Formats: sequence, C-alpha cells, structure tokens
Amino acid sequence: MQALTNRLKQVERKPMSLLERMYLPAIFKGMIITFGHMFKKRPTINYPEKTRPFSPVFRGLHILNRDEEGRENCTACGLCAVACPAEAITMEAAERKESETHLYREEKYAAKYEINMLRCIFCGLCEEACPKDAIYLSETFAPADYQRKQFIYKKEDLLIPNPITDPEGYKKAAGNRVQLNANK
Amino acid sequence: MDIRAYIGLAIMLFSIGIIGVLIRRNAIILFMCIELMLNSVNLLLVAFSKMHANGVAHANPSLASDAQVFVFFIMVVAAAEVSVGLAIIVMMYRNIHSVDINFLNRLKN
Amino acid sequence: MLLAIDWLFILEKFALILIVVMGSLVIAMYATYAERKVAAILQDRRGPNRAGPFGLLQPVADGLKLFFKEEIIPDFSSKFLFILGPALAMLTAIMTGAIIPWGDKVQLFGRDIPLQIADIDVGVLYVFAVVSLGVYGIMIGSWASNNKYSLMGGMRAASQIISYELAMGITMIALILVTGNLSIKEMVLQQQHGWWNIFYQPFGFLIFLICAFAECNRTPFDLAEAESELVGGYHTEYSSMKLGFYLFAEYINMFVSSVIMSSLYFGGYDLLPFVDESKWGLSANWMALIGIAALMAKVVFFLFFFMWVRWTIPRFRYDQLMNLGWRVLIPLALINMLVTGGVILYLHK
Amino acid sequence: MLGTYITFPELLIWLPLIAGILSFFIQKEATAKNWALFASIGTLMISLASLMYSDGSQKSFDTSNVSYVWLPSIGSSFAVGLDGIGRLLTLLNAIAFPLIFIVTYNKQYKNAAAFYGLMLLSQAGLMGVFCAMDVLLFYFFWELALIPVYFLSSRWGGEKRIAATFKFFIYTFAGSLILLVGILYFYQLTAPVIDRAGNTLAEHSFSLDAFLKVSLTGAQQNWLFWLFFIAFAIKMPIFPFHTWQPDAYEQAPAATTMVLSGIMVKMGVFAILRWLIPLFPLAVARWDNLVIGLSIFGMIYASLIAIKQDNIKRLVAYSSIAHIGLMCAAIFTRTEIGIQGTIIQMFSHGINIIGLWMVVELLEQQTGIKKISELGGVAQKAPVLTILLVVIALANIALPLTNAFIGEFMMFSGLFAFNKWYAAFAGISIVLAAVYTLGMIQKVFYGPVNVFTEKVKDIQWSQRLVLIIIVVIIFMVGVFPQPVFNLTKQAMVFIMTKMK
Amino acid sequence: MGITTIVFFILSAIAVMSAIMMVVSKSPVHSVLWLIAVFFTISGHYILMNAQFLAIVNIIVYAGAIMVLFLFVVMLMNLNVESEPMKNYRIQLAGVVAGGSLMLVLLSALMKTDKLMVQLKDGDVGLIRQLGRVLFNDYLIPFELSSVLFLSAMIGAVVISKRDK
Amino acid sequence: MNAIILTAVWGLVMMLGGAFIKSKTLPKYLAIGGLSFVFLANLWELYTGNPFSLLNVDTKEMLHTNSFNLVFIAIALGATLLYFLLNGRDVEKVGSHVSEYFALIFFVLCGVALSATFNTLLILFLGIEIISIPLYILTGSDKRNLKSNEASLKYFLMGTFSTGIMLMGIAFIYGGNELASFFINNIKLGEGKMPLLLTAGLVFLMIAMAFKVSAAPFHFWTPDVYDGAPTVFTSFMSTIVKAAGFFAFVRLFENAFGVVQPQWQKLIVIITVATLLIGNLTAVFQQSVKRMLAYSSIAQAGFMLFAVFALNDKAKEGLILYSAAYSLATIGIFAILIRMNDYTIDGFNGLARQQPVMAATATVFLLSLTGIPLTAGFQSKFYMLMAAIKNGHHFWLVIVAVLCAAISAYYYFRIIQAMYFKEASLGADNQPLVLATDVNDRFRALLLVVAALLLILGAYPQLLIDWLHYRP
Repeated sequence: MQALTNRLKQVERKPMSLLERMYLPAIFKGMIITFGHMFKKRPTINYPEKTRPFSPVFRGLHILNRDEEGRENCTACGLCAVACPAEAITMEAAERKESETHLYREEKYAAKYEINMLRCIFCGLCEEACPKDAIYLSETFAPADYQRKQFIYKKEDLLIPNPITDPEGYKKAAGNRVQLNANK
Repeated sequence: MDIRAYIGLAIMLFSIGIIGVLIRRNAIILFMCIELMLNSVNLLLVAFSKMHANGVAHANPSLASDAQVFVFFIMVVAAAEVSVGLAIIVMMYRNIHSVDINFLNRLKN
Repeated sequence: MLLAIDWLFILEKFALILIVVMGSLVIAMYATYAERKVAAILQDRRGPNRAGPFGLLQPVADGLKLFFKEEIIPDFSSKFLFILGPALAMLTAIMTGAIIPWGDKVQLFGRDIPLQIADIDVGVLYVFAVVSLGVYGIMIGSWASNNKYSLMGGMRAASQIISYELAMGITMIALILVTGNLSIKEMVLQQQHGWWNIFYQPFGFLIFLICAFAECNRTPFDLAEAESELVGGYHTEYSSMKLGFYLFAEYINMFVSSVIMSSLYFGGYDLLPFVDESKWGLSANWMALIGIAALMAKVVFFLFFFMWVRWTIPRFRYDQLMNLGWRVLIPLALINMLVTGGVILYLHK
Repeated sequence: MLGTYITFPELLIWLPLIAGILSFFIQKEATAKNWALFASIGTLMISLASLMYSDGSQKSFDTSNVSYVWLPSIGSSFAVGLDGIGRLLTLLNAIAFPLIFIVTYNKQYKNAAAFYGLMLLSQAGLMGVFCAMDVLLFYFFWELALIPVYFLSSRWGGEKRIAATFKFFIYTFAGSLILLVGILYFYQLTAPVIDRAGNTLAEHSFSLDAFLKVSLTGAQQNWLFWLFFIAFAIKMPIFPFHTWQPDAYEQAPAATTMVLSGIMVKMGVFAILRWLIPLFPLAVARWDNLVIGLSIFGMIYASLIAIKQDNIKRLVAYSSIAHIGLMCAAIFTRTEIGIQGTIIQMFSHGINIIGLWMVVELLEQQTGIKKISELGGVAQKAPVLTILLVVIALANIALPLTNAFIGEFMMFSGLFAFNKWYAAFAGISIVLAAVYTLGMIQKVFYGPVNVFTEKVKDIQWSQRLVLIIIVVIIFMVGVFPQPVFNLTKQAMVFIMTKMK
Repeated sequence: MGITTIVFFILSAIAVMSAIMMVVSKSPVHSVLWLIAVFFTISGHYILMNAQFLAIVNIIVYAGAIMVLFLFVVMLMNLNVESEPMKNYRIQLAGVVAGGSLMLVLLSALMKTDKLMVQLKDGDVGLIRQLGRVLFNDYLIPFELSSVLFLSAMIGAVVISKRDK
Repeated sequence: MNAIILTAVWGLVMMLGGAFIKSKTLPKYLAIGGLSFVFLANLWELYTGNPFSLLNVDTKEMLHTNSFNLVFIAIALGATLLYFLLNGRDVEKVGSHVSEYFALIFFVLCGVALSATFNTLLILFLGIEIISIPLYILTGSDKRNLKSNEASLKYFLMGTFSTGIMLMGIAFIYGGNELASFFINNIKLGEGKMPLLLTAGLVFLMIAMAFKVSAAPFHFWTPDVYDGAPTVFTSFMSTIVKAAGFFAFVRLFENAFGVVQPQWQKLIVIITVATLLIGNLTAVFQQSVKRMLAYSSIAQAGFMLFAVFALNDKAKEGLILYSAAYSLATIGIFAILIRMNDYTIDGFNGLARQQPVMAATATVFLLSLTGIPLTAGFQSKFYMLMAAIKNGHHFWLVIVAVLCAAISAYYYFRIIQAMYFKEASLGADNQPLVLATDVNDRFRALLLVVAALLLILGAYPQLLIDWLHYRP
C-alpha cells in the first residue's frame, strides 16, 4: 500500500546479538540518560505563585456582560442557545418593567439564564452568535465542584460584577477580551 | 536444664503431630503435622547433643556436634521432601480440586 | 542470677536499638521524600515543595494524612491476619538492623560501646533468615484482603522473593569463600584497611545488587504491586496507616539492603579503601563519627541508585522475571561461586 | 561295568527326566507318543538290568551308590541309591509307564508332546523319590513328582478337573511344606559335615546317614513324627486326609490316574517305611494305636462308600483308600510280617490297581460312560476283557494265588499279632471289598446289553498284551513271591533293627 | 529458677500451645501460621542452647522456605474453612485418644531416665565454626549424598508439576 | 562404593540427557548401557575387594562394604538391568519424561546401595530417603490417573510419617547411647537391661522399618500404592526396593541390636505372623492380578522378615537368595502383566494358547513365588525356614509360615489355571480376545532368560551363596 505520508519508519526485526541480550549496555545507556536529566532546566513552574500567560484566543468561563451603566446586555433572544452545539444553554425571557430600566438594557431580558458547564465545550459559538455582546468567554476556568447540580451555572453565577458598584471586580472579570469586545 | 524437660517437650510436640496426622484429613495439614514431628526430633537431637557435650563428649566436642549435623541433614531432607510433597498435592488438586484425603478413599469404590 | 545481669549493658543495647529503629524509621520517611524528589529531578520536575522548606516536612504530612485516613477492613477477610500482614512486614524490615555494624565503637561514660546491636557469628545467615521472613507480611496481607488482585500480587511476591533468594544465597557463598566467615562485623573489619570486597567480587556484587532489587520489590521487579495489571497488588485493599506500614517497610528494606551492600562489598564504615584511617590519630569517637558518615554516604548513594533505577528501567513481565532469576542469575551465581572457589583453592595450594 | 561311569539310580532318574524335557520340543503327536513309549521301555530295561546286577548283598538300608556335591554349604548332596524296597518300587514304576502308554496309545491328546513330557517328568520324580538318599533331594523329588501330575490333571482331565486337581495340589503341597519344616528341624540336630582334612564344610548334613545317626528325645520324636506323618498321610491318603483323592482320581486323565493311584500313593507308604519308622521309632510306637485306628476306620468307611458308588472311577478310588489304609495299619503294627506284607503289597497293589484302571479306561474309551448303572452285558461283547478283568478284580480282593493274597495275608497276620480287634475290624473291609468289586463286575459285565454297550468291541492285541502282562505278574508274584522277599530282605532287617 | 529456666518454660508453653492450635485450627492458613510460631519457639530453644547455626538455619529453611511454600500452596488452592467438612467425631476422638496415650506412655517411661544436665548458653558445639569443621571433614560423604537427594527431588518436582504436552 | 558413586553420576547423566535428548527411545539405551557398566563395576569391586581407585574415597567408616552387601548390590543392579531390558519400552509409555524416570531409578539404586552398606544411622536415613523420594514421584508419574495420584499422595504421607518415627527412634538411640555415636556398631546397650531411651528408640525404629518394608500392621498403604502406581514402576518398587528395605532392616538390627535379640524378638514374631496372615488371606480374595501381587508382596515380606527374626548366617544367605528369587520372579511376572490387556485374573484365561512362551515363563515365575522346588523361590524360602529353625525360638512361627505358603499356592495357581486350563473369552467377532499386546521375540527371549535364571538358582543356589563367602 502506498504510504500516505513518508513518515513511515521501517523496523528491522533481527534477533538480538548477545551483547544486546545482556541488556546491561542498554540499561547503562538509559541510566546515563536519566542521570543527565538531573542537570536539565526544569520546564515546570511553581504554579499558583507563577502562572503562564494565556493565549490571546483562550476561551474560558462564560460571563454575561453588562454595559457601562451596569445593565444586563442580554435580551433573551435565544440565538446563543440555538448556536450552542452542545445544547448547554437554556433561558427564559421576561418583559422589562418600567421600574427595571436601570437593570436591563433592552425591553426584554433573560429572567433565567443557565449554562450547563458539564455539557459546554467552550467553542465560543454563543459568543459569535450574540447580537448584543451579552455573552463572552472569559479567561478563567470553570472551577471544580462536588455536585453535578453545581455545574449548572445560574444567571447570578455568570453575571459580571456591576461596573458601577464594583468597578474593580468588573475589570478583573472582564479581562482583556470583554473590553476589546465592548469597544467594538 | 534437665534433659527430661526436653524429652518431655519433644514427646509432646511429636504426639501432637501424630494426633494431627490421625484426626485431620486435609493433606496439607497432615503434611504439616509431619513436619512438626520432624521438628520435635530436631529439638530432641540438639538437646541430646548438648547433654552429651556436658557429659561423655566433654573431651571431644565433635561427638556432640554429630547430632547437630544430623539435624542439619534432617532439615535438608525435609526441604527436599516438601518440594516433592507439595508438587504431589498440587498435582492431585489439579485433578480433583480437593486435598481431602478421604475423598481419595471414596474414589476407590 | 537475675541481679547478675549487667544492667548498663542492657541499657546500652536498648538505647542502640532505639536509635537504630528510630533512625531506620526516619531514614525511611525521608526516603519517601527523597524518592519523590529524585523522581522529580530525574524527570525534570520539582517534586514536593509545599510542606516546609523544600517540602522537607512532606513525609510528616504524609504520615499524618495516613494516620487520619479512614480504616477500611474488607468484609469476609480475616481481620487478625489483615492487621498482622503489615505488622509483620514492618517487623521483619526493622529486625535486620540488629546485626549491622553501624560504626566501630564509641567511648561514652568510660565504656566502649560497639555500634552494633548483636555480633552473632552467623550474621549473614541472619540476614537471610529475616529477609526470607519478609515475604510473610506480603503473603498474609494479600491473602487476608480477600481480593484476587491482592492474592495474585502476594503470590508473585512470594515466588519472586524465593527465586531471587537462591541466587543471592549463592553469591553470598562466593563472598563467604572470600572472607572465610559469616559475621558481618568480621567482614567489615577485614575490609578495613585494604581491598574492599567489591574488588574481589565485582560480578557477585552485580548479582547481589539485582537480587537486592528483587528482594525489596523495587522496580523493575515490583511485580507484586504492578498497578497497571493488579490495581495495587498486595496492598490494594489497604488504606491508612496499614498501607503506610507496607510502604514504610519497603523503604526500610531498601535502606537495610543498602547498608548490607555497603557493609559486605564496600567496607561498611570504612571511609576509603587502601587507607588506614586509624593512623590519622583521631580519637575513637571521631573515628566512629567518620565511620558512620562514611557508611551513610554509601547508603545514600545506594538509596539514590535504587531510585535512579526505578525511574529509568521499566517493569519486567512476570515470565521475564522468572527467566532472569532461574535461567540467568542462578547459573551466573553458580559460575561465580565455582570460579571463586577454584581460585581460592589454587591460591591456597 | 556300567556302574563305574554312571549308576543305575542315576540312569533311572536322568533318563525319564531328559526324555521328558526333550519331549516338549517334539512337534508331532505320533512322534511324541513313540518317543515316550521308547523312553519308558528304556527305563524299564535299566530297571530290569539293575535287578539283574543286584547280587542281593546290599549291606544295609542306606546304600548310596553315588553321591555328588550339590549344596555343600548346607551339607546336602546329590546322593541316590537303590536298596531292596527302592528296587522294587522303581521296578513297579518302570513297568507301569510303558504299560500305561500302550493302553492309552489310541487316545488323542491336545498338545501331546507336553502331555508325554509331563508324564515322563513325573516318572523321573517318582524314581527320584525312591532312590534319594539325601533328605533334601528326597523332598525335591517329592515335589517334582507332584507338579507334573498337577498339570496333567488340570489340563487333560475331566470337566471339574481344575477344582479337583487344585484341591489335590493344595493338600499335598501343604503337607509337603509341613514335611519340609520337620526336615529342617531335624536337620538342625545332625552332625556337621567334615571333609578328610578335618575342615567343617557345613554345620549340618542332609544325608540320610546323618539323619539316622541323630538320637532324638521322645518329645522331639513325638511332634516331628506328626510333621512328617501328615505329609505322608495326605499322599497315601489315609482317613482324615483323603478327601482330595476320589475327586482327583475321577477327574484326572486315565493315564495320570493310573500313575496317581498305582505309584504315587506308594510314595507315602514308601516314605513311612524309609523315613518315618527308622527316624522316629519311639514316636511310631507311641502313636501306633491312633494311626492304626484311623487307618482301619478309613478302610471301613471307604469300603462302605465304595459300595454306594455308581461312578466306576470313584469306586476304584475308594477301594484304593481302603487298601492303602490296610498297608498303613500293617506298618504301624511294627511286626516283621506286617511290614514284609506291606512291602510286597505295595508292588502288588500297584500292579492291580493299574490293571483295574486300565479296564475302566478301556470301557470308557468305548462307551464314554462311567456310571455302573448305565453299563451292562459287556461280557457278551468283550469276553477277553471280561476274563482279564475278573482276574485282576479277584486279585484286588486278594484271592489266594494272586499277588495281593500274599501281602494281605501277611498284613493281617501282623495286625492280628498286634491286636485281634483291629484285625477283626480290618477283616470286615475284606468282605466289603468283595461286595463292591464283585457287584461292580456283575453289573457292568453281565446282565443285558443296553444301548450304551451295544457297540463295545473286544480289546486290541496291544491292550490285550498289556493286561496279560499284568495278569502274569499277578500270578507270578502270587505263586512265587520268594524273589521279592529276597530282594527286600536286607531292608527289612534294617527296619526291624531300627524299630528295636 | 534462673532466667534461662523461665525462658525455657515460656518458650515450651508457647510451642505446645501453638502446636495444638496448629492441629485444631479450621483454616489451613491459620494452621500454617501457628506452625511457623512453633518453629520460632524451637529456634528460641536452639538459641537457648547456644546452637546458633541451627537456630538460624531452622528459620531460613523451615520458616523461610518450607512454610512459605506451604502458605503459597494453601493460598493458591484457596483452601479455607469450608474445604474440610467436619469429620466423624468418633474417629477424631479415637485419634486423640491414641495419640494421647502414646504421649502418656512415652512420657511416663522416659521421664524415668537419668537426670542429665543439658549445657545451656555456653559450649561451642553449636557454633558454625565447629559444625563446619565436622560437616566438611567427617560428614563429607553424607553431605555429597544429600546432593543426590536434592537432585532427585528436583527432577521429581519437575516431572510432576510440568504439564504434559 | 563403585555402585553408589556411579549410579549417582549416571543418574545425573540421565537427567542432563533429559534436557538434550529429544528422542524417546535413546534414554532407554543410555540407561541400559550405564547400568551395565555400573553392574560390571560392582562385580569388579566384589571380585577384587576394592573399588576403582578414583572412587576410593575415605568414608570415615560411614559406609562398610563386604562381599555380603556387594552381592546384594549386584543382585539389585542385575535385577534392575533385567528390568530395564524387559520393561524399557513400557517406561517410555508412562509419560513424556522418559529420561527423568530413568534418572530417578538410578538415584533409587544409589539409595539401595546406601541402605545396603550404611554403617551409621545417618546414612541409613539418607539412603532410605534417597530411595523414597524418587519413588513418590514414580508412583505419581501417571499424572492424569487419579489412582496414580492417590497412590503417590498416600505413599508420600505414609513415607514421611514413618520417616518421622524413624528419626524419633534415632534421636532416642543417640540420647540413650552412652558413647554418643550414630554408628550402628557403636551403641552401648547397657548391662542386662537396656536403657529406657534405647528401648524406646528400638521400638520406634522397628515400627519405622516395618512401615518401609510394608509389614503388617503397617502395611495398609501398600496395596493402594502398588495398585495405583504405573505397573511398570510397581514392578520396580515391589522388588528391588523392597528387598533393599529388608536388607537395611537386617543390617540395622543385626549390627546395632543383635546382642539383645531375645528382648525384641517377640515383636518381630508378632509382626511376621500378622504380615504372613494378612498378606496371604487378603491376596486370596483379589480379582485384579496387580492387586493380588501387591498383597502377595506383603505376604512375601512376611517370609523375608524371617531374616530379621533369625539373624544368623543362614538368614543372610536366605535373604540374598530371597532378594534374587523374589526380584526376578516378580519382575518377570510384572513384565508379563504389563503386556496384558486385562489385569484381572480372567484376563489371563487361555494365555497358554495365544502366547505359549509367556505362559510358560509366567508359570515358572509363579511357581518360584509359591516356592516349588527346583525354582529359586523354593531355595529362598527353604533357607529362611532353615534360618528360623536354626534360631531355635518360636518354632510355631515356621508352621504358620508354611501354612501361609500353602495358601499362597492358592492364589498363584489361579493364574496358572487361567492361563492353561481356561479358554479366552470371545470378543465381538466371535474370535478369542487378544490377551497380550506388544510381545516380540526379544521380550520372549528375555523372559526365558529370567526363567532360566530362576531355575538355575533353584537347582544350584550355591552359585550365589558362594559369593557371600568369597574373599578376594
């Protein structure tokens, strides 16, 4: 059969010579190799103290964005849910009351917004689909948990801190990318 | 120590071995009882050797050492016997999946 | 008659025993640390570094963790044997220390205290006896677990240890032919100012070393706990401190076999071969200290070697293990013994 | 002449022995028959020659003409010799075999070579028994005579041959083993064998001389006597040991039966004379009443049973028990006349009983029937046979002028001298013998011819010749017994001195 | 009562008790362990009599090799309490009585032997130097013969346990 | 010495041969060749009085050779040689380890030689063990056969048990021996009354030896073991090995305790009578010839016990003769039995017609076993009886023995009857069943040789006995 690539390496299966069968030289060689590794530079870092920078295209935990006034961007259009290949997103829409204009940017909003983090594959399609810049994939990981139901993130878990009341938290949560997107 | 204490102890162990041979029917335990008998003999021989070392063999300790060399040989033989005996027991177990010696008697009829 | 006993002697021995046992335990503890650290270094990692400076308190933390873990004793197993297993393993591991000369002697309170718990003239045989008993801990524990994987692990351990003991014994005979006695203290003293036994018996040492690996159930001979095949081998069912005992026993065994190898082949507490250290004119206590340090240095090297090998060579397959033991090592050991005997006979003629 | 190189007793033993062994290798039946006949006639010639060369001057009982070293370390040698009794019995033996072979010449045997071989072997064994002058040798031949007979009877006998022969074998074997024990015990008491230089070759000796020289205490004699006697009693057989006999006689092939009853039972009587009486005179004296009582009881018992028998073979068998009982009783009277009578009767009875068996055999060959009740009227069909039979039968019941008369008369005299009551009881058996013998003759040979006897033909010339020879011997000894007395005189004297 | 006497009796008591337990234990594995205990006490006795070599060899050979094999076989066969259903009590009783009376007879007879003392602690009869000298000078022939014994046992074990092709 | 060393060496050769020889028939020839050499070497030692100078090692008096035990070894080796010749092919059929079987037999022979020449209790012990251990294996060599397994296990347990008893006896003897020695001729038996320890030791040793030679009441393992073992090995076990046991028995009790024989003779009498009666009476009821021979071997053991009972010159001569006669006859009859298709007595029906040579020789063997004159069996029994009578005590024992011999005639002659006087039963095709397979002319010739040997020995036992008194 024609090899698809030319990476195929022919292995010779000839019986081992006496020297090879004694294994001792091979073992000795191996020992030297492992010993040599003692003096190599270690690729590991002291993680919690030191971290490595994320890649610019890293897709982390979802956040539901707010605008500068702290209003939720999401209008519960459902496009993200439709776009989600893992069907991890569910939502319920509600109509904004007069008194709630400071809370929701649009007239319709998501009364309930849940992402099942066990299903989510962090593909970022929801982010692509969102017309309102409401959902973003941040640079944080989904933390571990003890119960399955804890992995169903509620709206409260996803919402970004309010930039007005908690600008520090907002900034931290938003990271680089939200800012970038917000300025778009 | 008085030699009679050793004789008594050896006889007790020996008899317990014999009783074991008589009342147990698991071949392995039978075999172990026999080993116990051999050990009581060893103990007795060593005691006698030290007894003679205190008495007749005082001038010539190699006379008393004879018994200890004998014990050494008993151990040698016991080891050889065990290898063979266990092989036989395992062979039997392979065939009938039991080491009950009474089972063998049942086979005959 | 009771009063005629030299109480100071008893006291001295007690102290020595205590020191040896505690020392072994501490060294075993730190061997676990060292194992992880060495593994890390060899694999370009960092190893434990959280508990204490450089992670030095890690063994303590491990110990505490093991102590506080839940005790699980499987149903339908013999509870007594289940506990007896690790206890025996630990006991036999510690017992070997009794006949090892840790140093020459120290002078304290006007007494010459030999740094050896008991100098019996069948020291080498004693080592064998204790080593051969070590397998009971594993076998009993594995059987009491009432678990097939455990049992298989135990069986493997038993057959492996018995098989390799043979080759080890035969090499030992060659060594005894060279030294002419069985007391370890005597052997060490013979090597004191001249040739270490390694120069007489390099080949024997190699076999002994391999067998020592097998006897300690160390990789590449850790078939008994081969996690890829047997989950955890003989200690699959063990948890908490009983598991700790098994692990500890393994490290103590490693330590002890390092000490024995040093004593038998590398002059024990002798600092350098071909050098008469006593001419340096140091006091006995200093000499003892130097001796202990020398011994410990050798031990540390061997311990490191154990770990080094572990992280270099992959595990054997079971049939390979048996082949190596019976078809390679025993014949080689026999040849070694015969050649040694022949040479000695020739030289004595 | 001949005796310088090889002696008569040796010839008498080796000739049939070698001929017998060679016979096994013969392929054809006829050749085997002729070979056996030839060999047995040769033996007869030698026997007759030995008679001729005997000058009647043998010094004593223990004449050993020849002695070869055999088992030096235990003091046994191949010592054989012929004294008067031995000569007589070897003669009987030598006469009997050719006659038997001729009479049964027409009979077909499977594997004839083996049959004749075994016959010759048994002859050799018998010769050995009569010639042996060494106790161990005697025992050897004693057994050697038995084994071929065992095979003969088991192989070529009647339907129940195996069980019957086996019974016979076990009886005699057990008896001879007990005899062996007695011999061995005795042996321990004999003097050492010392060569001329004075070296002790063996601690004890098996030679007859050595045995005779031992003086036993009464107690030793008493129980050694029984060890010996039981073996002999089984062989003869006398009363409590006789149960094997009728079965064996009935089941054995005719030729073997003739050997058994004609010669083999004489072994027992001969052994008593040769061994028991000289060796244990005190014990013989002590147990005489018991043995004679048993013998006489056996006689009457056997005679009574014989009367009731319908089977002709069993009848003859029981009659033999009765006769042997008389001989045994006569020996134990320890009177010279009784013993002399026994000696002559051994020969006579041998001849007579062989003759009887021959007639029975000839009848059975023709009719295939053994039952007396089914036969009848043979006299009309076969007058010669009848006449000869009548003579033989009359000899068997010891009518005067026949050979048995001499013997029986002397035996009765001895018995009478010993104890009148015994003689009286023994006398009953004479009457009974007449009853069953004549009854048998009457039923078989006279009366109407029936389906079974219709085709009976008279006997052939060869068979006629044989029977006539027997009849001649019967009358010869009956009329002129002196040569026999002369022949056995020295032996008699010896026995009597031992008895004193 | 010297200390050696006390040690002697303690060891003896343990030995006898362990031996009894070995016989009466239902589970074969327990039996094996009790027997090992007996061997240890016997080794203790050897040490008490200064038979160092035998003490150690006893442990190496019996405890270290023989009993490991036993344990190995018992475990491999997975023998447990159920593998030996109760035997007829009468036969058991008869066995005990027979063995017991043998013991009593021997004890009562042999306890009448002369009171001879056994040398404890000292004497070099049991030391390896002495034994080695005796073994390789006087007992060379039996020593070589024991190798024949081992050879035959070795062949035997192979013949019996190797599966036929 | 020659025999001991050479058998051990040749055993080793056979063992190594097993590793390298793939052929199944070659080991047999190797074994026969080796054994012939050992046999000749032994004869050479007997003739010259010294072993080969290379093998002349200093045994420190632990082994003692004289013409008596050299003759015995010669008999054992010679009988084994005949056994190899007769049954070599059958050994090949037992299993796949042919060479190993032969090696084990050589080791047994080494043990036989040891137990014939031992001078200390240690060598006795080693000799008996060297005999026993290979036998346990040979007994169990038919691995798939449950009977063989059972026999092996039973033999093994009983063997080790009796070893334990023997060792206890040895220990007692050492303890009671004021000379602190294991040498059998160096035991101080005390004035008048034996020390208690020695008495106990003697009884234990006697029981153990009775176990080893399967004397009643310690015989119960024998029938099962002999029956269960592969027939070809039963033949070996029940002859040469058994004779060796008796030889050791006599040697031990003569040299060690001969002086005090009156004190223990009663025990031997009881054992002898029990052995004779049990052996003979149970043999009568057996239907299987193999089992019958097993019981008859017990019965023959009763006769051989006479040697222990009598302990005099005649007993020794008798033992030698008995070993030869019994071994030859039993090997012969077993060789025939192995070729039979049916091991029951009925299986012999009509053999004389089909295999006249086999039947004739079998008859000779059986006659010899019965003890009919002119066979070696008679001479051996005769010597035994003579020895017992010479001993002078317990005369009734002799009577019991001869009555038992008469009983033995019963069961031996059943086979003769079957062979000669009965017809083979008919098979499916109405043809007589084929009774024996694998019978060739060489086999027949060998049988004739064995039978001839028996007859020659029977007529002239001096041939063998003179060697006992031979002085080079």
